[in-house]
Amino acid sequence: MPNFLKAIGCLLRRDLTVALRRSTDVLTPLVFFIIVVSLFPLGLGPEPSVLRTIAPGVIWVAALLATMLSLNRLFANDHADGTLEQMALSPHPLTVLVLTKVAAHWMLTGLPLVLISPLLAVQMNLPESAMGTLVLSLLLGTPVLSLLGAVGAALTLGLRGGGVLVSLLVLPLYTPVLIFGAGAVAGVIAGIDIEAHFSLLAAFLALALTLAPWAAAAALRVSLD
Amino acid sequence: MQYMHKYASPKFFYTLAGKLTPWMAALTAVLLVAGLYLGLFVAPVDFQQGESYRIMFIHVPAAWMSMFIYVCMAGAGAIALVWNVKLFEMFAGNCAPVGASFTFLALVTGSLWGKPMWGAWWAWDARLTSELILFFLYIGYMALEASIDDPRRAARASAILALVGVVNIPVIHFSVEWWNTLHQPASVGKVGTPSIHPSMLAPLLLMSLGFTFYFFTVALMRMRNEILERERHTTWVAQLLESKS
Amino acid sequence: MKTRHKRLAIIVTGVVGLTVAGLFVLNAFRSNLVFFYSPTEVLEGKVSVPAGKTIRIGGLVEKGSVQRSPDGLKVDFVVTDLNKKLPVHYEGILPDLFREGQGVVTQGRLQPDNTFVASEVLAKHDEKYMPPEAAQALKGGTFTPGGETKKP
Amino acid sequence: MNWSEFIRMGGYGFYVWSSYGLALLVLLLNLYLPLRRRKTVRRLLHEFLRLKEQTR
Amino acid sequence: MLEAVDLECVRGDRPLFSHLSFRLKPGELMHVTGVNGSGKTTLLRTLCGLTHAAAGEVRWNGSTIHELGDDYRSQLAYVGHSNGIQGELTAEENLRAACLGTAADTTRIQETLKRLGLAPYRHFPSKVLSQGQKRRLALARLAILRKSLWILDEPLSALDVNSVVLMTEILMEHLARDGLIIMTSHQEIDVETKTILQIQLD
Repeated sequence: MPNFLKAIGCLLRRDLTVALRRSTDVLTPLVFFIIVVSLFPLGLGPEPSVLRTIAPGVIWVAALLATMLSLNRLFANDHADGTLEQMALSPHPLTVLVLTKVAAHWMLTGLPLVLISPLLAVQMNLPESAMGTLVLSLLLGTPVLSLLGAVGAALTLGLRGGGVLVSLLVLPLYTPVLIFGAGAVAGVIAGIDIEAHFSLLAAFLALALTLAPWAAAAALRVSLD
Repeated sequence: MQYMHKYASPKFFYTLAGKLTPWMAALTAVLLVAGLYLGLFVAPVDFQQGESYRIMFIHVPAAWMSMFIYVCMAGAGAIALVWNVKLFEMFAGNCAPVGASFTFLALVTGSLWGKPMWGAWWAWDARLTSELILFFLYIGYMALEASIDDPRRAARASAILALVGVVNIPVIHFSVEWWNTLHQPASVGKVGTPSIHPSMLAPLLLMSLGFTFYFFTVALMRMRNEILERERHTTWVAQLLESKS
Repeated sequence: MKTRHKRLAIIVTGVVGLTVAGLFVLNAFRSNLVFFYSPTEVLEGKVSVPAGKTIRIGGLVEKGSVQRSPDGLKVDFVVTDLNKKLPVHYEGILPDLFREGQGVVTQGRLQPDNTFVASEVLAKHDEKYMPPEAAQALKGGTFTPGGETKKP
Repeated sequence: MNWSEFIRMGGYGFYVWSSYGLALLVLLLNLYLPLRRRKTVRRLLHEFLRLKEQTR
Repeated sequence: MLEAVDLECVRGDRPLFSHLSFRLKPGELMHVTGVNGSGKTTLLRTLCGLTHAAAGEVRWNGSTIHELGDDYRSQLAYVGHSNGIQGELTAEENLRAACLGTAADTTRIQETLKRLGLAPYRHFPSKVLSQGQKRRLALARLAILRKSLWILDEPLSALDVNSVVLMTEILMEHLARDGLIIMTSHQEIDVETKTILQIQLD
């Protein structure tokens, strides 16, 4: 169905254009990510072995928080100006449109985080051997963060105190990704086999890809009611 | 479906729940007293942990209930979402505070048990951590429900959240196998030979059953309040209140 | 696209997604996830432990290996997985369940001389709950837990 | 049956009894809250219906 | 043909209206009036399928709109209180995005913008437009999308006299093409048509 694919392309292009014209929105989470990670050496002292031990956890937690920060951009603007309403009334399945929006969101938040992470890894004295694992774990994990975040963002749409509420709803759901994402990096430093970690991260991604757009679309319909 | 709507009508349910509650409360009391008697006076001392294992009779049923109530909540939420039944919405919403308090109880008694047994008030093992996450999920559920003004919208939004969260329940269940941690593997769930002595299993099951009936009693009481409040525009509520006063 | 076809598409994607997730989980179970290492893994170099990194060692406290200092705060014992033995040194209060022959998880650093300095000792109690006389009987081989007691 | 022994719980009295006490507290609180709510709701509804009668 | 059967809408605990039934045939316009808070917007959103009705159902050509789902939405164009215009995008980009890839040929977009007096702003971001211009841009969607059922919530608000006349023309063209219109408006509308259904909510 070419119509259907055209719609996806059109929406993706629209979201990317809007975001690039508001470039501060895109840059804020990225800068936040860098600042948070840079604060840890200041708080803990620059001891390389200490930094190396905490690096996987710190970078992953910072990525979680940066994603949280960007979630309100996912639907809130479109909700405020009524575009979301129009999207819910379009003849295409809302689930697919939501998935497209999440993809755009990931390209503008998750992907930059992945790309900048080697720099932070150097800052935190992470051994070079762990660099690839860090990037790969973030590459598998950040889409899950965007997908689960979309459910939270859709549920809290237009509520007072939505920003704080969304972290309350979404952060507990992020824990498995955090455990296995940071665990993979820590594991490769300790020299153990981390195939299982990546396997589980991939399983989470498959599960989130299947269920989250559906839940987010249902939540959007409730929020628009 | 039409039968369901008829028997799930708030008016019918209000009277039914009113008749049922005292019996459920009595059953709860009997079960809990029997469980406490067997657990505190009859069950012998554990060969390893001494008397401290008696915390199990509170801790384990509370942990079971915390998960059971979450599943109930998600199930009722799903029914309410699909068939648009008001009664199940109310049931789901009223599960949350009771479930959260059982989760809290499981966490604190786990900590009180952990101190003498592991040497630490808290250990970051799989089960305790999952229970903590479950507690956060309950808090999030209640916060979301509280921040939406329209009760029907609130019920549907939080039902979706509960369904997303229920994916976490299997994570809790299998976390023992996944992480292979400090906490003991499940004692009763194992197929084949239960590794808990019958004299200790009996009070455990009685307490669990008592907690279950306690939960249903409290949920019915809460639902009756909510029905009255939400149906205040209807004539049957007016008639009911007039006949009472 | 007909509504019926759409429903079919939803079901198909759902099944495919869940199957893929399930396959990954199965794969994860096949390769094992570890929470702590055994003495064999550490001593035979199956895991490379960088010096100074905190790790967890799990195993049994070897019978007769526990030596306490006069003030009772310093303890030396041996953790074994019935294959290799790892001497552990610890300063601090031991949990009640710490017993010879019982499971234990210690957290600390491996020293260059293949001894272990623990910063924390956590007892790992097993899943059996039974009265002392039953445990006694179990050791004598006359009692098996659970329903089998009823057998003549 | 020795009561002081029973209270001592083999030295674990504090942990055991605080667990049971907390459980009792939680159970009673969960019972008390709906009972209080019931009173409030009834009072509110009487008021609501009375005012509705008057405005009619 | 759009039908409402025994429709009942509730906002919060407050019942808005109940037992509302009507039938709207092609070429007919329905004008919904009523005081503030009487449920005009809720009725319109219920007819779109955005809001759930507490009881009763909405039918399109005999099947309920929830059964039809996307098939119903492919016949429907809605302009609500919010214009649905993204301020960062230009007028043309906004219209293209509204079509989501279907039937967005450039000439038609240009013609429509010209007719509504928005052609000079074609390449400006929409945030520079005035309230009335934004409203016109939202209504331009109707002309582009070519749907048969138009549901319009206060389409004439913020429009000047000339625009109102222009809009009335567009509405009449749609009715002449056997389209259906449901709208709310505080102004009197002088649309000459076979039938105007008036519904008064209180």
